[in-house]
Amino acid sequence: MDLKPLVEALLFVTEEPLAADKIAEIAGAGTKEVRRVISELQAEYSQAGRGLQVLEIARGFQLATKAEMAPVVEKLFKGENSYTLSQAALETLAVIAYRQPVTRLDVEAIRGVKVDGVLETLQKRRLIRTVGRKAAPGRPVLYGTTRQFLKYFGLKDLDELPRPEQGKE
Amino acid sequence: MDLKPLVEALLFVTEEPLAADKIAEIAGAGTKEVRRVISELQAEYSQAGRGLQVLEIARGFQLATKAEMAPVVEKLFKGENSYTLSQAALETLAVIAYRQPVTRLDVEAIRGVKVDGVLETLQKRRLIRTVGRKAAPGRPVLYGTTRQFLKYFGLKDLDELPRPEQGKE
Amino acid sequence: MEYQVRLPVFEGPFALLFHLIEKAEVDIYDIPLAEITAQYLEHLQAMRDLDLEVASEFLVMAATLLKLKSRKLLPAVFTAEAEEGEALFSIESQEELVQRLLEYRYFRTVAEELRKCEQAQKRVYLRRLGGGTALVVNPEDELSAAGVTLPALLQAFRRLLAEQERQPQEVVAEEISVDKKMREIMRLLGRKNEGVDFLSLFPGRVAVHEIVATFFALLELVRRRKILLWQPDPLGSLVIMRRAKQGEGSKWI
Repeated sequence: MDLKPLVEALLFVTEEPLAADKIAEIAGAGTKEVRRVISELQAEYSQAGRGLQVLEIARGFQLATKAEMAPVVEKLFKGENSYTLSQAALETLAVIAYRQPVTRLDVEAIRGVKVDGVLETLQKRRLIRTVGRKAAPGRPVLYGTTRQFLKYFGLKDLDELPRPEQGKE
Repeated sequence: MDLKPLVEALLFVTEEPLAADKIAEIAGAGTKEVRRVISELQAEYSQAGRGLQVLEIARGFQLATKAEMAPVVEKLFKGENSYTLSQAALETLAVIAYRQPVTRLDVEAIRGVKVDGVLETLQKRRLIRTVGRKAAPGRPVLYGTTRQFLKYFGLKDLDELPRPEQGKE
Repeated sequence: MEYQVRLPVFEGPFALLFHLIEKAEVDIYDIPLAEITAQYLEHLQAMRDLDLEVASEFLVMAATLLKLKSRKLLPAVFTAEAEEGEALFSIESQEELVQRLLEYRYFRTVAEELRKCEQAQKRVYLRRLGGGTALVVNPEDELSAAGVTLPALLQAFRRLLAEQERQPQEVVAEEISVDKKMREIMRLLGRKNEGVDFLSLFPGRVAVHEIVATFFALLELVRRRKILLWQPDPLGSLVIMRRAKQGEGSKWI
């Protein structure tokens, strides 16, 4: 079968962004060819009359609505699906994103406040996860960001988050 | 803004089939115009190079993959969609769909077997629901089909139920 | 010597009866009751021989068949007799039996049609929305859908950091206050209609913490739809603008 409709169908149904080589594996085609087809689809969807786009995100591809459609899409959902991060959550997330893996105490040292509740919320939202335990007394849990974090901020991968090489303590 | 991309975006994001008048309301357009745009989209998607289709189902519209894509999409989901109804469930459902509203005893008389367990399963799967009580001794519960039933069988509405020419008493 | 006996499984007594009628190739309106009854009982016996549980419905039907058969032989004696309540079905005549069989057959045919619909629909997939907030689905997505410009924002940010790195700096572990940064940005934008250059938010020497706070403040303002990020040239610098009222402006992002 023709590759393009297959790729289109996969980009549509997938819950998570799909990497080109994963698509290639599923569709039984070459990664290079898949990339070519994705570019074609991107070009087609980018035309003015279309409401969707092929988004490259979190190291993969996925169909999404175009940003211009947001006001109308919002009306459909009337905010039921949406949430914004609280200030505390955002700040905590910033620390974890830039310092991962970190313990709760590390975060609290930087923010100067307790973060138990916030960590729980962020975990529920699947923006952070436990990534292991620190080799230190009490073996405290280490936190890091998730794939969902990348999706939430529209990042392809963590490298896209500016990582200051110095300035770390 | 142009109506077509908006309709396309809505048909994409919606979890439930969207009725044309609901789309019209959200997009701030006339229902007639929305219907015209949907027809256009249907024609465009029906072309050979496309992997998606505009499905008319359960009194609404929704984007979906084309049936020909199933073998590849299945690979992504690893056969998650493989659940099928048992013969007992299907026959029970047939009686309820064509005779609704019906009581449990009505169904049992037609099928010649007890159906308590099957009714429970069908209710759990949201394919049937209680729609009231019969004005008869014991006020037995009446059953009918749900919107999920239409979606499960890919039907536009109950009028679309297959009607065999012969065999009716 | 062992025999592997396989008995077909029937959904219910009507299904079994149907099978027997079809096998005998007789007209449903003219069932040879004695013959079919005998075969029906044989089947039940076979089930018992195989230690299969014979559901009560099958026994009720057996009784019904025997009753109808005997009525045929002795019509005058039995016609008026009231039957003990048979919960599932009470069939009083062969005509009635035929009607019930036809009705059952109708629903079995219909069930087959539904099976076809089911199979066809199984091949059609809808979009999976996972459990969480699907990025592309909700209003928040404007930010992610703005992914087109966000990488640009990040790139600019990275350049800025590279700049910072060339200059030694002392890190003060002060609390990041995104809130404060957001207020600062809005205050700055308040006075300017034409927008503010992205880089101007990051003056010469600031701690990484502050840059991070500014960065997240920008993200949050975009999310709250307070500001717009606009990149006039593909590789040029970003301009931050106070967001116009609903409707306008989304063309930028």
